[in-house]
Amino acid sequence: MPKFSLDAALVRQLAGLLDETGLTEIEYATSDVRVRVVRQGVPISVTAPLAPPPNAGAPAATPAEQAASNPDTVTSPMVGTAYLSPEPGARPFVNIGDTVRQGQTLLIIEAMKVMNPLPAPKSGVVRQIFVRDGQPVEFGEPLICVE
Amino acid sequence: MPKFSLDAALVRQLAGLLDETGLTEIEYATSDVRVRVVRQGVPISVTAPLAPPPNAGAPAATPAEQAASNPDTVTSPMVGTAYLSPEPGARPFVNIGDTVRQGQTLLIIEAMKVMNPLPAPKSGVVRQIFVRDGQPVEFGEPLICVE
Amino acid sequence: MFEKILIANRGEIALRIHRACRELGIQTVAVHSTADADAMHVRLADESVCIGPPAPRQSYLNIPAILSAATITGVDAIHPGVGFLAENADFAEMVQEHGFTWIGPEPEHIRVMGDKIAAKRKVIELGLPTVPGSDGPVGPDDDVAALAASLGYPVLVKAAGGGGGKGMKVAHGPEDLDQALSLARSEAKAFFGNDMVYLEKFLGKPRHIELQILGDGQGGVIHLGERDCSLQRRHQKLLEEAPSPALNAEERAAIGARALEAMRTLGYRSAGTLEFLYEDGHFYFIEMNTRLQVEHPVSEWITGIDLVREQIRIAAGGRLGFGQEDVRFQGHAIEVRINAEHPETFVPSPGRISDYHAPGGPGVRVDSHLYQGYRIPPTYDSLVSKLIVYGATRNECLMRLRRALEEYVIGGIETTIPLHRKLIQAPDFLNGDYDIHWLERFVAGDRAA
Amino acid sequence: MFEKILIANRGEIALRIHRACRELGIQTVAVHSTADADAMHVRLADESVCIGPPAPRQSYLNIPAILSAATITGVDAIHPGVGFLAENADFAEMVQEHGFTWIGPEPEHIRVMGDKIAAKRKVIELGLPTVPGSDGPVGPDDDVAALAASLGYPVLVKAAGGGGGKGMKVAHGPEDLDQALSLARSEAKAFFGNDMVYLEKFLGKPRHIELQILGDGQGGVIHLGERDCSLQRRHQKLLEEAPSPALNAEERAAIGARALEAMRTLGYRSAGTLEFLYEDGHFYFIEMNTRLQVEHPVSEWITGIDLVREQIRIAAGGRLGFGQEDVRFQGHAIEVRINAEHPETFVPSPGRISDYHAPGGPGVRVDSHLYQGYRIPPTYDSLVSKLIVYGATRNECLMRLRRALEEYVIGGIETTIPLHRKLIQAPDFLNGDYDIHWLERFVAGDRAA
Repeated sequence: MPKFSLDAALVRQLAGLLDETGLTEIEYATSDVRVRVVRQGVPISVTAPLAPPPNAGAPAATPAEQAASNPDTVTSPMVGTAYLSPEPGARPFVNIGDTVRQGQTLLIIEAMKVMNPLPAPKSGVVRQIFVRDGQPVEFGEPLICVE
Repeated sequence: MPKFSLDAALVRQLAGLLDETGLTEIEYATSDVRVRVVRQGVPISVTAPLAPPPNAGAPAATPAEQAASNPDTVTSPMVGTAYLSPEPGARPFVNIGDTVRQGQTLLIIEAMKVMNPLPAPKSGVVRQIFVRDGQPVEFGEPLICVE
Repeated sequence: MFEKILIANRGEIALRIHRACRELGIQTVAVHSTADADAMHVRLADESVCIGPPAPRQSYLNIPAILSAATITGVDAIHPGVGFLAENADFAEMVQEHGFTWIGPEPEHIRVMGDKIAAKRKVIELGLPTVPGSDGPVGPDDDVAALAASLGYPVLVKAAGGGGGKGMKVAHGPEDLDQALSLARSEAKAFFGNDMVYLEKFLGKPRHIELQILGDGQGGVIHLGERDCSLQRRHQKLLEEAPSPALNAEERAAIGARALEAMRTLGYRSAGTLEFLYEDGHFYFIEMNTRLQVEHPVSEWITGIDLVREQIRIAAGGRLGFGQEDVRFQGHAIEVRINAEHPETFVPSPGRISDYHAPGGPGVRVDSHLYQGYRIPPTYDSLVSKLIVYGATRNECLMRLRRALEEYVIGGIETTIPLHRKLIQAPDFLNGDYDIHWLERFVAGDRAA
Repeated sequence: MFEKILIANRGEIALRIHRACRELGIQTVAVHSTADADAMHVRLADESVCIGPPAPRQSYLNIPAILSAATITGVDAIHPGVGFLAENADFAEMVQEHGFTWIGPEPEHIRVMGDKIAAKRKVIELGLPTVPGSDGPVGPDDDVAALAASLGYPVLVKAAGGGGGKGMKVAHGPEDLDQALSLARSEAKAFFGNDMVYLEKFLGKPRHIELQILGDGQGGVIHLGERDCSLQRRHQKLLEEAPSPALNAEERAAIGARALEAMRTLGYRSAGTLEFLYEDGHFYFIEMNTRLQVEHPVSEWITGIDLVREQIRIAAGGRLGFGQEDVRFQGHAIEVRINAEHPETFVPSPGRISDYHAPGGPGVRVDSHLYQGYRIPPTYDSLVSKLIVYGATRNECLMRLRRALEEYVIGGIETTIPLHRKLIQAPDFLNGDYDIHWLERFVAGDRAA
């Protein structure tokens, strides 16, 4: 009988992913092995010092959080104002459904009066645009989804 | 039929991983074996306002609590001082192993300079005496066990 | 000084006394019912003794149990706190007879002030103003009209046997007097089987203003200024402030001087409070509380005097060591009482505290026995926290109160925090323009809204 | 007055500034790194903006990000807090160039005081006492013996390029001087490749005493008395008190008058601190911090002046409105710094707060961003709470500190609370008998024991 070999590193890696993603459970199976890790409900007290925010208790991540954790989502690299077109009244850099090449400008972030073009990190199709023209954005805010 | 062989070391290793990673559950399966370990979160916060008392975390009740919840235990009906004999130097009212009748005096509680005899609530055999002669007792403190 | 004090109370006030003892290097003994075994003051005390089951009569009002606990723990003195046995003169005497020091006034003073009629007679003798009225029932032969005129309208006709608003009629002028008399008499006859009535000056919109007294029983007496406790619902204070927005320095000094004179004559010892109704610049004594009060922290903050520490020092034979001229009034303080009650229906809300976070930062004091995971027993009163804030001016104090209420989190139960958050928006309150009826109307309007 | 302020900081100081803003009716914008999304000040702020990843250079030190956040939220002013960009004169200028008000001193004053040599030259010009020494490197031709004699022994020979104790030698008398010079020169040569040395008066057991300054930049300047910050470990303050147990009223008035004169000449605006070494009745300027300090609450408590509120008022163009004669010093205050560190090894201890309960009751202030369930990120400094206590006397204050430390619960991480509990038992500390080296010895002795 083959000796059971526990892959502790795999468990640790999954535990790390729980932390990173805010999940409470991960089950991972291949034809050979199946691993499930659980971390019980993050205690409500995490949100103690304030009256619970409107979405408190909702176990699911907010849409913004979901979008931000999607690897296809391009998030803002800086605080600033997002512009979808090169100048007021001009046509937008990209529209939903457009095919873009890696490096093509998706939008502009203005910060400190400097216009910073945001290039597409990979080629693909624009599936979603999360921001409006002229909208202030913070660091890490989801901007656009390119699949 | 093959004997079931428990891999205790594996369970211990998974339990260690629970501690290390802060997980509450790990399930791990291969084609041959499936193991699931769970630790329910003991809410430490119940004892928050003080440094944990010496026995904090011990899930079992203290001996005094166990004794107090035993229906054969006679607890103190008042705060005061327990005396095991009618006067200093006299023989005690009862000894361990004695058979007592219902209503027979088991000991005296002095409160406010008044001697209050404590009668046996039922007939039986004295199994344990929890207090020493002259010991201060609080309300509800276990005094004697009559089975 | 004492080495060990027994605290014959529970909740936030027991914790308050524990803190004062620790700061004087005195050991504490907590006595508690079975329902309070996990209470904060029990956990912090040096020793604790369970004195009985949850029912107060069998625990916190159980005199033999408390004295036995004092005996077996060998304490020097007993502090009764607020409520329970704090104004029980017999208990005070028994404490002394058993050889312990009573941290409170002379039992004789507790007794006389505990009887409404004796208290009124006593303070008149001591020169304090009371609500003027007929000295006894007015009969058919008395010149009621002349008496009413001398009291000044409006006057109140009150059934001698009465209570609860029954058999009470207001005459706003001489033309109303006969009708008020006959209505009150017939109601009194119908409800109490006795048609005797009193006459009393009627106060339409008084404020509740009280004066904090501290005496050493050796000739030293000071007052710590007044507290305005007009914000009441069903005679329960919800918010207290010092100084009163209605008083000026002359009025404060005048009533203070009369009170000091009275208390010096009485030879009063320990902390005490003279409660007055106040209307149109006049004070009318209603009662004296011969104990610490729940709202004592506001007076502590504007004077810098620690009342519980002083009570203990004085009980140990200490003198005040300073006079009224040394008492400096500085800034403004407000206490809000946070009760475990629904903020609109006031239905009690005992239960487990799932989240607890007290406000911090400058000018904020929290006296509370709550902690995360604590279970509020349903047996006792609903006061679970006192939030006290201080500011250099009343406006600063109000702004700080607002910010502290924003920070305060008590989860798992209902509390009156939302009511206080609304109160702090009310223009009348912000302007200091309220009397003892104001809060009832505010709460009623709020619920109708 | 401002309508909205951006707080360019994190942790307890960001919360402190938020509280001051709320009490002035000003809205707050919190900027934070991704590691601080759940931080207390972020949750309490009216608005929040994530400005970058955890690394301070990319977030709290990221000037473009902070200015962009100010732009998109439309704030009137920026408060830099303590640390990070608080003493960055370029940042202060950029804030102003972008049309925001800088809540702090003139950039020019930040700049001059940020340069040790320029600062020393400046304050000498302003008439403040500094550590006497050679004006520059002493060469082989200088009459070092005469200079040393004029400074008074002991004297310190110091490598010009040096630091960290290397190339520093003490000469206790003329007989040691030659050897000290040659040793320091050869060490300086070995370590810094430059054998130039300075001469300076050596202070063997100085106290660190600093003076809190507040100016309005319009001629009004006051000081809030001194703080004694001698209890340091590796130049990190662990406990501060005001007033200093070592100073008397004359010394306080004398150094205060010199400092006021200097600051008035400088035209200093906002809060600032003059740091001195103090030995044998003499003060020696070491540096000026042109910002709020962590330990500002002790000065606030003994004077009743809210420093953050005043910073904001002054930045908005307000005048002080009172003079030094109106500043009354009352009572005693102590701050203890509670760090997320092992109390004996001082190893940082970030992690999740499993239990949190702050002390309450009279005379206790807690400035902390902790809450139960909060996770302290490993990225930033370890200060997690400031416990500040007040008493009418130093002894009352010490007793209250002891009691408050008994009550404070922070679970899930290691903190310096146990160290403070030991400190409060140490006779030297209780007697106020300590210098800047005392705590290092206490900690070392403690670990050896």
